[in-house]
Amino acid sequence: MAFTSWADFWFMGGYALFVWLSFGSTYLLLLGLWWYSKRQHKQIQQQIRAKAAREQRVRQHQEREK
Amino acid sequence: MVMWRALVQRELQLLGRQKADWLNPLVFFLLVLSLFPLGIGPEPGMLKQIAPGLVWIAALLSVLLSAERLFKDDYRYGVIEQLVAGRQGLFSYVTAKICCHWLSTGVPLVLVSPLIAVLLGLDWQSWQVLVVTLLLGTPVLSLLSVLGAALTMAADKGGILQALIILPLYIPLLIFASGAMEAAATALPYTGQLAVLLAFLLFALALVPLAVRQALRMNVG
Amino acid sequence: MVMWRALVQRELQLLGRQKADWLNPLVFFLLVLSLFPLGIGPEPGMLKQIAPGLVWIAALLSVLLSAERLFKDDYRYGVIEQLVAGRQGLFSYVTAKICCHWLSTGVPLVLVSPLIAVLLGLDWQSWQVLVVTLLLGTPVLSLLSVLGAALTMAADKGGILQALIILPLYIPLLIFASGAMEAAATALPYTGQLAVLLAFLLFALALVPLAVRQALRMNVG
Amino acid sequence: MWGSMFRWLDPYAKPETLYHLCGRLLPYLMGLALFTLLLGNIWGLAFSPSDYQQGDSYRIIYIHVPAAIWSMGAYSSMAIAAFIGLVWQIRVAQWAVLAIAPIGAVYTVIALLTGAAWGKPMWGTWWVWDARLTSELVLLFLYLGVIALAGAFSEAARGIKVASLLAIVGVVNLPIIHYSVEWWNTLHQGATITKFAKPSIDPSMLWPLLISLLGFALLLAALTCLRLRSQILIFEQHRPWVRQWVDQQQGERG
Amino acid sequence: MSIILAAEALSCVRQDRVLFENLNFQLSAGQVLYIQGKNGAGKSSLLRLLAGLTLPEDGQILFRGKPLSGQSEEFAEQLLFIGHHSGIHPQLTALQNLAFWSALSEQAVADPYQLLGSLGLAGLEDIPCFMLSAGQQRRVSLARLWFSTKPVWILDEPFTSLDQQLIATLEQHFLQHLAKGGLIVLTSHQSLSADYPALQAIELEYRW
Amino acid sequence: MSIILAAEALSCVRQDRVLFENLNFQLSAGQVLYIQGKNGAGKSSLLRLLAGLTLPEDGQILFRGKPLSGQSEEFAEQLLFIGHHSGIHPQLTALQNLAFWSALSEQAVADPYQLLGSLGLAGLEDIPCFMLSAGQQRRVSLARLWFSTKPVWILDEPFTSLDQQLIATLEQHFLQHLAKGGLIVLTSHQSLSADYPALQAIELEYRW
Ligand code: HEM
Ligand SMILES: Nc1ncnc2c1ncn2[C@@H]1O[C@H](COP(=O)(O)OP(=O)(O)OP(=O)(O)O)[C@@H](O)[C@H]1O
Ligand SMILES: Nc1ncnc2c1ncn2[C@@H]1O[C@H](COP(=O)(O)OP(=O)(O)OP(=O)(O)O)[C@@H](O)[C@H]1O
Ligand SMILES: [Mg+2]
Ligand SMILES: [Mg+2]
Repeated sequence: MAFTSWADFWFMGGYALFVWLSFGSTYLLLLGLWWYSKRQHKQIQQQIRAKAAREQRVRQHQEREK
Repeated sequence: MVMWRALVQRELQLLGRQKADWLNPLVFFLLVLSLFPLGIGPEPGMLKQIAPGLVWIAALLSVLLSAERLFKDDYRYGVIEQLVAGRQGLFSYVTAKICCHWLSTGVPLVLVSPLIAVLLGLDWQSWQVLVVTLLLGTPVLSLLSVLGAALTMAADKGGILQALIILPLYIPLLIFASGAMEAAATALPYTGQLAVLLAFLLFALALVPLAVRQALRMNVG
Repeated sequence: MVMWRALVQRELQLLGRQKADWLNPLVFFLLVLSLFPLGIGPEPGMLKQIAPGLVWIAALLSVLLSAERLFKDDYRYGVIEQLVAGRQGLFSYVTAKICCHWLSTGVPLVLVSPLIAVLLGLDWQSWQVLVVTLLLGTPVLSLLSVLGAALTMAADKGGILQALIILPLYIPLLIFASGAMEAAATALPYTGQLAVLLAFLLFALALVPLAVRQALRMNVG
Repeated sequence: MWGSMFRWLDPYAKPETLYHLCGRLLPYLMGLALFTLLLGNIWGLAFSPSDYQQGDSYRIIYIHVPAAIWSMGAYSSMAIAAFIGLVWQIRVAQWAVLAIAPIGAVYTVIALLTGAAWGKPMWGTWWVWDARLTSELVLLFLYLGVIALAGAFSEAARGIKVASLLAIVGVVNLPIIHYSVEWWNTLHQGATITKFAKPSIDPSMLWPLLISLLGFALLLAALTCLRLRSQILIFEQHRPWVRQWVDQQQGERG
Repeated sequence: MSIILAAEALSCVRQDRVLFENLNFQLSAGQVLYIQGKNGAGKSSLLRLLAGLTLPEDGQILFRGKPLSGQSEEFAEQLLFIGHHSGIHPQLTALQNLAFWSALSEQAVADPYQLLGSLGLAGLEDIPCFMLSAGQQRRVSLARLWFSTKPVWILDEPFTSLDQQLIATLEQHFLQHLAKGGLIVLTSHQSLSADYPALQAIELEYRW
Repeated sequence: MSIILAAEALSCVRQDRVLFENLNFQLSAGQVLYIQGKNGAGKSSLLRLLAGLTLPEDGQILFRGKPLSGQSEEFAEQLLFIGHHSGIHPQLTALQNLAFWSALSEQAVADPYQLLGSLGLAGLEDIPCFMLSAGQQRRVSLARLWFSTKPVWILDEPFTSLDQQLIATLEQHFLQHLAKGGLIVLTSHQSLSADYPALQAIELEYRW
């Protein structure tokens, strides 16, 4: 352990702003990317389901026309 | 009013589909700004000194270029032709176009202005003046660019003809806007320049939509 | 060779009919250059100092914008589609396009360079270097711009997407070209920068036409 | 010859196989990535000694350097995928381009942000227009260009191909970033760890850095797996197996 | 029956070439004017004149007995013009294009899905139009005819790219419009197959 | 007679929608393939596949018995493709457009004035094409068929905008091409009226 106390650790030898800004924004960005990619994957599955449902509707529509 | 709402909605739908139409000018603006330190050399003192001019020239170019395609598609696919034949909707169509153009190019420039301030090393006071000049000036830029786009709609010569027509009209704007920022940087009063910008804005607001409508009619006839 | 001659001839006919295609970039170049003294303030000392960068940024923007429409018409009217289906003429078509683009934008810039020297107060020596860098650099600008135009041909997003894509690739060119001019202005040796420019040119000349052909094919497929 | 050399890869180039392979690899990769990343960063933040010159601000190195190096690494892998996709017409390689681009862009933003946050205490300014910094910014623009170009087309498949071409052309920027510190005299640090023969850094600082480097690499792989799955679904959505799989997913969830 | 649209001694010049001279006709409610002629005879030019997009070289157009020039606004309010170009923005979906035109003509579309479905575009309502085939795009453009209440229709080659079935549907719709007192001016290189109650045909000659 | 162009189990997907599946045909010299179908059935998509502009989702195209993918250059040399768009630059004159296409296909036009004259464009040879009417532009584009020596023609709705007389001329020219051992693939919504020696018709169904 390079620091004597938690306060010391958070203080980072006077560079707290820069160090925590860097680490904070990095993890925020990475989490954001992870969340975005996950959501995209889910949305695509939803779209595929919606499309299948729509095709079914159109087919029913056409059969009724006939 | 209902009609106008529907027209604005259509423009917003188009902007939603063609995100590049408003994202790209923004990125272009930032790119042009970052070209200067590369080409001119990165000494902060000099950069700070020429920053007002740079920001305004870059803003002008990006708004100008983004307007270029504004009417092209509608013209090519016969929308404008049919609008002119039907008359009554034309004016609403023009004002909707102008509003949405400003929303999609002027407003984003104002929003990224803090970033510009960091890149070019502007101080707090200069940034405030920058925001005010952008708020007053970008609507004028939009109005003039839309006029240029309408005039060159059928000419099919690309954005550069439009630039030639409109740039001379931009020059007074450029002078007063960068003048205000320079004055602020040297702690001189700058309300005079801002008043002039405001006058430009009101004047353009009154005349340009009519001129645009006329330009569209002529281009179809 | 006969085919290539006929293709070049067609491009020249198009340039003859659409004079704006080569006149406008030139005027745009001069206009942008004259915006700077207006926006930045006309002190000669500062202008001279930033002149190399300015000239190159203006050249870059005008070549870039002039390339935008290069393939649009041919694409829209189905020419490229049919060329790709027929294969063998495509490469000649690409090289003819590139040549004529340089002839119509790069060469005029070199020709007006004395005027620029007067406008920005360059001395004899700097002007010479300017001409050499323009001669070496504008072909690279043309090559890259044509590549940008080919990539974005079917994208239907206007010139700004092309700018976004190609500007990053221009940056090395900008740095070395304005570097050479700055070195000359301060009486330092500048052959190193010129050699790098030459290397860029040869590299681009070897690769870009192939990439353009590929881009056209993909845009149709 | 090329054909036979890569024959063993063929089954993995089949979208369905690859989709399920990625799905199976994902948890392991993600777990490993998180573990190494946290290990390296906590070690670096709390346990390694502070620098005699830079004090504790040097700890930014544990994200700055991995992010910077892998922003370039991601670009190279994207360009390689693009090349394979275009030359041998392997579609999954083309899709990988779009999978990697946003990750690379985020890594680049991280490198820029952390660099800026490090530059303020060290050089007294958030940003200077020096060659290393500028070329890294250009890398960001290249990523954005690839993403924008891919999205600019009506037919997504066409957009990907064109964007792949751009990705390949943009490779010229990589050596510029890497050698910028040698070619121009800049503020930015020269090579310290990449000089393998004689690293000019203390081992107690080096170990956490290497572990963080590994962490960022694993994270890149994990995110690529995740995003590639989405791409496969997008481009294969008319296939029966996709329909079946999606239905099955819904069925399992109830 | 009163005459709604009439031409008096109309002539048209393009590129210093006289396309037609001294053209006269009179159209009242329920009538079709079918303009024929070879390629380049001047059919489209005539339609653009009638729609008020260009001015005639000589002669005049009368709307309800008075010259068009004095009442172009009133005429425009009664007019639906579709030229060679479809007036469809390719980036917008069929629904969005319909909404645009219905807002401009201030005529609401009761059920756009149903309308598009009846034109054979079921399932393609919310796809950008550039992804439609040539004929499908044309169908979106013509959908306007189904909700428009304007009496005067001027249509330049409305049958281009359409398949036989849709041409038949369209002609049935023409008949309905005429029965309601509408009036149609159209050109086509294909012959009309429905049974029009009052059809005037004008054959323009290709003059050089 | 040997088979020149053939399709084996061809299928095409657009927007995740299967347009056609398992399509087979065989074409030898002197034959016409006439593709019919409703708007949006996939006719244009099929022609673009055959022209090598896009790749089929499944199945393959055979040229002289061998898969197209291995010999696309050879095939392209034998091919003349005209799609929905005419391939005419509107800023160039008819003559200049002809010169461009003849240079590209390395086939000289003996007397372009005479050729354009015979297509009814006498006097319009040196006017920029955007000043021509819709049908006249189409004629300039089709002029290529008169000097081309390529055996395989792929034409998407060649009759659009043409008047009846030119359609007849064009069909006569088709017959000549077939008699010389050529091969034509075309789509049209108008029925063919000439008497073709060997006509294969394919009807694509609109599937949704
Ligand atoms: C916005 C500012 C900065 C940017 C864009 C940036 C960018 C980069 C890049 C791209 C690399 C990877 C180079 C390679 O692998 O070839 C790198 C490495 C590195 N950076 Fe930065 N940097 C920035 C600021 C800083 C600052 C302020 C420091 C420290 C004072 C720093 C220290 C380092 C170190 C030590 C390395 C590792 C060098 C090596 O071993 O190769 N950077 N940086
Ligand atoms: N650029 C495109 N992108 C995506 N889908 C398309 C595109 N063009 C056409 N399609 C789809 O493919 C289907 C077939 O189109 P295609 O152009 O082949 O039809 P077609 O038979 O030629 O019709 P038409 O008679 O109207 O010309 C259409 O239903 C359309 O939805
Ligand atoms: N934009 C234009 N500028 C100048 N002249 C034109 C223009 N458009 C057409 N013309 C000329 O006017 C004549 C008539 O054109 P128009 O488009 O009216 O013919 P059309 O009867 O509609 O033919 P088509 O059946 O081919 O559509 C043409 O011969 C052409 O030379
Ligand atoms: Mg016409
Ligand atoms: Mg079609």
